[in-house]
Amino acid sequence: MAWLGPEEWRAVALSLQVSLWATLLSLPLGILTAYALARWQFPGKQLLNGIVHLPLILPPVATGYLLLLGFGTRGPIGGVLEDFGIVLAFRWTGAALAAGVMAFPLMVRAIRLSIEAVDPKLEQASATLGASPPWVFLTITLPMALPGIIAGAILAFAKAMGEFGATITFVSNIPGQTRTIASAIHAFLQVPGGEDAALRLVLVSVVVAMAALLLSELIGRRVAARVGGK
Amino acid sequence: MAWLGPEEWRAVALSLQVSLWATLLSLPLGILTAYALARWQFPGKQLLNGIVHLPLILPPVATGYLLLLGFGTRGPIGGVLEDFGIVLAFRWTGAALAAGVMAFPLMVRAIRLSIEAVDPKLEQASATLGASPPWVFLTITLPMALPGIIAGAILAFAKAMGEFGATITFVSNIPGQTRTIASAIHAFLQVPGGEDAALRLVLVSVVVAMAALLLSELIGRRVAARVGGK
Amino acid sequence: MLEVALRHDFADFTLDARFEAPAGITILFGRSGSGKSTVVNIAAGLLRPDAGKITSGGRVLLDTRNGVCLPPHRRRLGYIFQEGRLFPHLTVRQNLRYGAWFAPRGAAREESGRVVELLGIGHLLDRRPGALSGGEKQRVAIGRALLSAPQLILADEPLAALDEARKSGILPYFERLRDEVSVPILYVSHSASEVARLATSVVALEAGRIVRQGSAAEVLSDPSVLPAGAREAGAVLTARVLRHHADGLTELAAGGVPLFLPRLAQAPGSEMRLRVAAHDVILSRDRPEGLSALNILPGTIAELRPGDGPGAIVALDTPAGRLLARITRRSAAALGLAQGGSAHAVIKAVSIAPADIGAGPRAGETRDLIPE
Amino acid sequence: MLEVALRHDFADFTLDARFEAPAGITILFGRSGSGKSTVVNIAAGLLRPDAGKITSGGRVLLDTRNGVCLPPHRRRLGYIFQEGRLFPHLTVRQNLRYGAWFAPRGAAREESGRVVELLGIGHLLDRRPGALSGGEKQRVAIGRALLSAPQLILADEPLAALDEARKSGILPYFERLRDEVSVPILYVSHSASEVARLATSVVALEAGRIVRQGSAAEVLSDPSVLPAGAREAGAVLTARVLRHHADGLTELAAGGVPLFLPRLAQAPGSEMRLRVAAHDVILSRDRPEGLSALNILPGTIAELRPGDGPGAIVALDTPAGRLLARITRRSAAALGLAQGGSAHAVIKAVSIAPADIGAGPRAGETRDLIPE
Amino acid sequence: APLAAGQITVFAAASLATALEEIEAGFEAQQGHDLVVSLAGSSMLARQIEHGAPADVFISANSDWMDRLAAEGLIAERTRFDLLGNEIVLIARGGTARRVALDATLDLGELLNGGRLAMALVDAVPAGIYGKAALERLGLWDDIADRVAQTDNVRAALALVATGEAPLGIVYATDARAAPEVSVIGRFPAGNHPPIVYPAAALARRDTPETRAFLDYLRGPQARAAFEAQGFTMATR
Ligand SMILES: Nc1ncnc2c1ncn2[C@@H]1O[C@H](COP(=O)(O)OP(=O)(O)OP(=O)(O)O)[C@@H](O)[C@H]1O
Ligand SMILES: Nc1ncnc2c1ncn2[C@@H]1O[C@H](COP(=O)(O)OP(=O)(O)OP(=O)(O)O)[C@@H](O)[C@H]1O
Ligand code: MOO
Ligand SMILES: [Mg+2]
Ligand SMILES: [Mg+2]
Repeated sequence: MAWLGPEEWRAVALSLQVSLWATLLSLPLGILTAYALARWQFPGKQLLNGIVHLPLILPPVATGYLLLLGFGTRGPIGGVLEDFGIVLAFRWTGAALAAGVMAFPLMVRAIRLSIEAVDPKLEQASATLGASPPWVFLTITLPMALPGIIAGAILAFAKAMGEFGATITFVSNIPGQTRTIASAIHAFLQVPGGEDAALRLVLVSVVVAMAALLLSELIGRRVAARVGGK
Repeated sequence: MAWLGPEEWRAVALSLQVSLWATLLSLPLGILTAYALARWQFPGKQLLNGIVHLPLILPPVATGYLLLLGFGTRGPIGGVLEDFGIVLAFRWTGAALAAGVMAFPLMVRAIRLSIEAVDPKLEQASATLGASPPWVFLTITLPMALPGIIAGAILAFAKAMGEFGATITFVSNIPGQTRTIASAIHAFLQVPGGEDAALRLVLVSVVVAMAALLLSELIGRRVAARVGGK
Repeated sequence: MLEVALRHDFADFTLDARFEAPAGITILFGRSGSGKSTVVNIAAGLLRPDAGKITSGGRVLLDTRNGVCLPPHRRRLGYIFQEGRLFPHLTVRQNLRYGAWFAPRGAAREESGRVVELLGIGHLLDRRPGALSGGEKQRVAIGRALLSAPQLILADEPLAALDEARKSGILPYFERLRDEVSVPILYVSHSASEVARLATSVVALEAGRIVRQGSAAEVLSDPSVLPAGAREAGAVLTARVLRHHADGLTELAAGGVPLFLPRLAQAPGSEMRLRVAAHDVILSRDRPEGLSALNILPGTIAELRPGDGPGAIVALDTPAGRLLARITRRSAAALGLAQGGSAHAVIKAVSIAPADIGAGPRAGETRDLIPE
Repeated sequence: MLEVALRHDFADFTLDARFEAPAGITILFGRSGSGKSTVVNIAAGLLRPDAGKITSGGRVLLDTRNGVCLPPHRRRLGYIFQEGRLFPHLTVRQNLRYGAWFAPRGAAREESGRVVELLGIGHLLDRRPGALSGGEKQRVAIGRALLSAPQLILADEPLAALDEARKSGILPYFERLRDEVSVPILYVSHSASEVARLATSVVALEAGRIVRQGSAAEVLSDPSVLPAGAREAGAVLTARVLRHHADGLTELAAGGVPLFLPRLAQAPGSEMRLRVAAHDVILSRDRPEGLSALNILPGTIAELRPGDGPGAIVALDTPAGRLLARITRRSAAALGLAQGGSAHAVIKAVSIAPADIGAGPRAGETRDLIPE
Repeated sequence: APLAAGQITVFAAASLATALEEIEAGFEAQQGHDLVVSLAGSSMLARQIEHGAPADVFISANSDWMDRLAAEGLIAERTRFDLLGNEIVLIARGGTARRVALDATLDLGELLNGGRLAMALVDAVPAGIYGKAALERLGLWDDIADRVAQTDNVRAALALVATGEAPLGIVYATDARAAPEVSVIGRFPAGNHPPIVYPAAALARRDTPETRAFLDYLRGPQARAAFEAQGFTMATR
């Protein structure tokens, strides 16, 4: 595709990288959170549910600002992480964090529903066969909830591809480092005559996200058929 | 709460108004779309699914820009609407449209899942008792899917409360007309020293959205109990 | 009157059936997979057959040749499903009213108070289906179907999901339906007891084809068309309650002969149907003496049909009607039984299962209204 | 050996039970709601009782006084559920292996080939549960429980969801289990047939309390503890297959007396259990002649117990064992039956239901291995 | 964490995008350093710098944010200078619009004819702040205060006029040149509002030869050509 310049290609590649990592890294936490919300009763459950939904509710810029306060080099968490050599602020890793946080509620909702649909009687059966709770989870709950987990992950990926407000606020818009497709679109829209380039990038992100959605429908259907028997 | 000035209060009231209308007006279309995706087979189904998800995928500013092109006074749709006396540009109605569009994918996903969970056998039973398809839908499918519909609507409401990018692009930021909480937060964050005011508004939107979420869990549980029997 | 003629192909199953169902209960009888539900679902409009024609009381519901296929909601049905399929979000009362809502204005309809009373569900009206037992659910489902002012009632194994006790609680309601409701009822079953007690006429299906059609007595006496073979063979007798004795027995008159059964609920004068399973009948050459069995009926051997196992089916014409006895061929030989010879049937009072005793008009006869 | 002592209160139900289950099958028997599932779920660790102690082969599974309550996965169970509960995302093979995976290294375990063969599921190994029939599912569920190297097998109405044909296909597997597997099996049922065929010992529950405990023959002969009352009363005889006759009958020896039944599958020499339902037995003062019934056993009346209806239960000691007959009181009076008197029991060859005939060691005796 | 030697990261106000693109190419060719330009609103950039963003040079669209960073000691004061000046103008859609005199006699309300005046956020974004100040000075603000549609940034205000949603807008002269659909119908006299300046400075911890070289380059003739091509004026010190 000759119509994308090298800068744009870098943005596309970076977006894919950021979204992929955001999705993969948040998946375990997403599954754990969804499981806790679906199956456990504990004080503060509603609070956890609310916090998970926060990024959906807050203006993305506010979320980005909160991330900057917490995970920036001077933030309490960012400082600790930096001692371990993990720098998030103004790196693509930070873009992944921002995208992951913004996509988290969508992921958790989808996974929670699919976990709630797993029959607890099968989990009991597994326990009577000698499986301890973690094994019950790994061998029964997780595989049975797979269609929803995949759907949730791909939805999160699509959302991460489009995330902009929190990302630019938290990690700025540094070409090759944190300039994702969405940031690039935004930048192009600021420049006189940048509309064409912006449109091209919009197309790219639509195509990628649509492909992801289609894939999720397909995988979901196939896995559901397997889990449902046959 | 003396710590909010009259300007802020107006933003809060406007946000509630915009989100409420956005949710209520998009609900019928959301239910219809969810029903079509859940129960019908038609060519272009995947395309529809993709289009519904677009606002989730595109940077909000891009969505806002597309809305401006389509629904602005000069846009093809906006022009027609204006002939009917419906003006969206620079009005709170336009803010509601933007918020509704942005929240639409979340609403449709939740409702689709709950419609898919309604047993088609009950719908068949209803048909054998003389109910034509629209009546089957109204008397069986809709009430049985109610918990999911409520959850979807409240999620959409929460999302609408936080929407900013598309709103400001489409209807700009006119105090009292289109200046929602999210726009106000954004404006405060642009001025040195505006952090405190921004934080207060963040708190307000968190409280409202959390209350909505809690409500949705409660209603959902109560309705589910009713639908599930007892 | 329901007239059905159908042809339909599934991947490895072909249905090809033509039958008529008069007013009363027509039982579709056959083993699992014989196509019973397929017929009912086509009649309901839930499945469109490759070819066929269905008319109900003269109304054409389906006529593939002329491209007619009414959707379910325009067929004026009352479909009673195996699993009830009550609407969980509505109360029992709302479930019952549901069909009436959609019935045409002027439709002749059952009076809801009468139906509620008939089914004994008056105390359940304000509950939701989730709070009903399996048997109660099914009774409500019957009421719901009745109250939709149907011109055709369909019931697909409405009792299959219930245990014996609940089954026997509901069978009487179907008996009343048969006797008091004037629309044809197409009823799927694979239970000989249900056939014996309920059927006005029976259509026996086997692998998609109709292998036998007739009265309950005719069909049940032919082991070759019974899903479970000879074990289910039996006779259907009709008898009238004479009196209740002090020692807990009820005396019935069957064609002039007395029959003793453990106490029945029905009042003297009531018409009853009894299924006497062939394996519960002992034959004796002479009238036996000193036996604990109370019912000994003399008769003439109408037929002696050897089975494929060690057994044989003997048809004995008694004053009470034709009885079937399943005995071993060895016994038949030892007793020197032969067609035309005479023998006595020995039936224990307690060996007729309660499930096999029902109220109702003569088996195989046309309906005649009996007020209760 | 499993030792159970429990106390548990639900809102309006109290369970208070103490019993022991030796090797072999101990059947928990009782009507719906009597607390059977509650006992099994407590044994499985799925429910924690208010108070109680359970030991299995000396291992303490539960001891509320000392605060011991092993979680299910540490109880070394094989639980066979009514609905199978196979894992739908795993193949049959993977389902079968599932429990073995978690069993302790050194655990004595069944050889999987043998179990697969025992249950006849070799051809299903690569399918998924969704593609199995109800009966096949249940056989796999049994195999899965067996292969988890359990020290206690629990089965909660494992056959209740199956129809008669499938039930009779699976009962023999449980008979084999009882005879070939050395761990105790706690089996919930409310079917007299299952009790008769399977039970090494029976625990009869009624409203949360144990009302009777003993061998199948003892429990089944007492209508007062039977869920369905007198209709289920019957005797359990043990007999040995003598020979198969050319006319399709099988001759068995029961305490020296011959018994004729329609052809059985078992080889001559096999030990059998028969349940003879009390309502299928006719009594005669003198030896009757000219009857089609093949089995006529002389005996002495051990007991004559009037029931609450028109019936009475007569216990007759015959050479084949104690038989029960349910007859009307009117007949008892007419025949002048009295304790100590003699009478003959008349049993038709075909009236013993196939479901009531099973392979197995003497009812109520301790297990003794019979190779097949 | 400092970036690789020879790399200079510039945080610049978004309105400089086009000019900086040209300057980046020229500077890299001349000096051999790698220039990385991160564009966003000045407020966001400033806040990020407060939180440790790896910027070497900051070019703000107004003095306020630079002042704030200076107060926090984050910039090398000695390197700070006012780089550019700009004008704010009144624009309308179409090329044939008549010019108006921007003075106290102007009836903006009539010009708007019921429509909206598009401006950047008047209390938050520099272009909006300047525009509001100018209108206040002219005594026009109170009349049209409730007719103003405020946008996130200047470009969005420009877009509103370009698409015809708003008949008039107030934007930078530089932006107005970029949109062929709009034309300038009035220029606000410079004395009417605080001077529009774009200050530039190196960050305190990055006061290095490389950043100084870049700041010098910004003042040089090639940069001047690029800025002026976009309509900026060079700030006179
Ligand atoms: N949708 C379908 N596609 C393919 N084959 C079907 C379909 N529905 C039914 N069949 C086949 O048609 C045959 C008849 O099925 P049907 O459900 O009518 O039997 P039935 O007599 O009602 O059995 P049961 O007593 O088990 O309910 C079966 O062999 C079944 O496999
Ligand atoms: N979780 C519970 N809460 C309250 N009551 C319960 C609970 N579980 C069971 N019960 C009550 O305990 C009693 C015994 O129930 P249980 O399931 O053990 O009976 P069962 O003998 O297994 O019956 P069935 O043959 O119907 O399975 C019933 O009255 C039931 O209502
Ligand atoms: O150049 Mo700005 O900071 O977007 O007005
Ligand atoms: Mg069927
Ligand atoms: Mg139970």
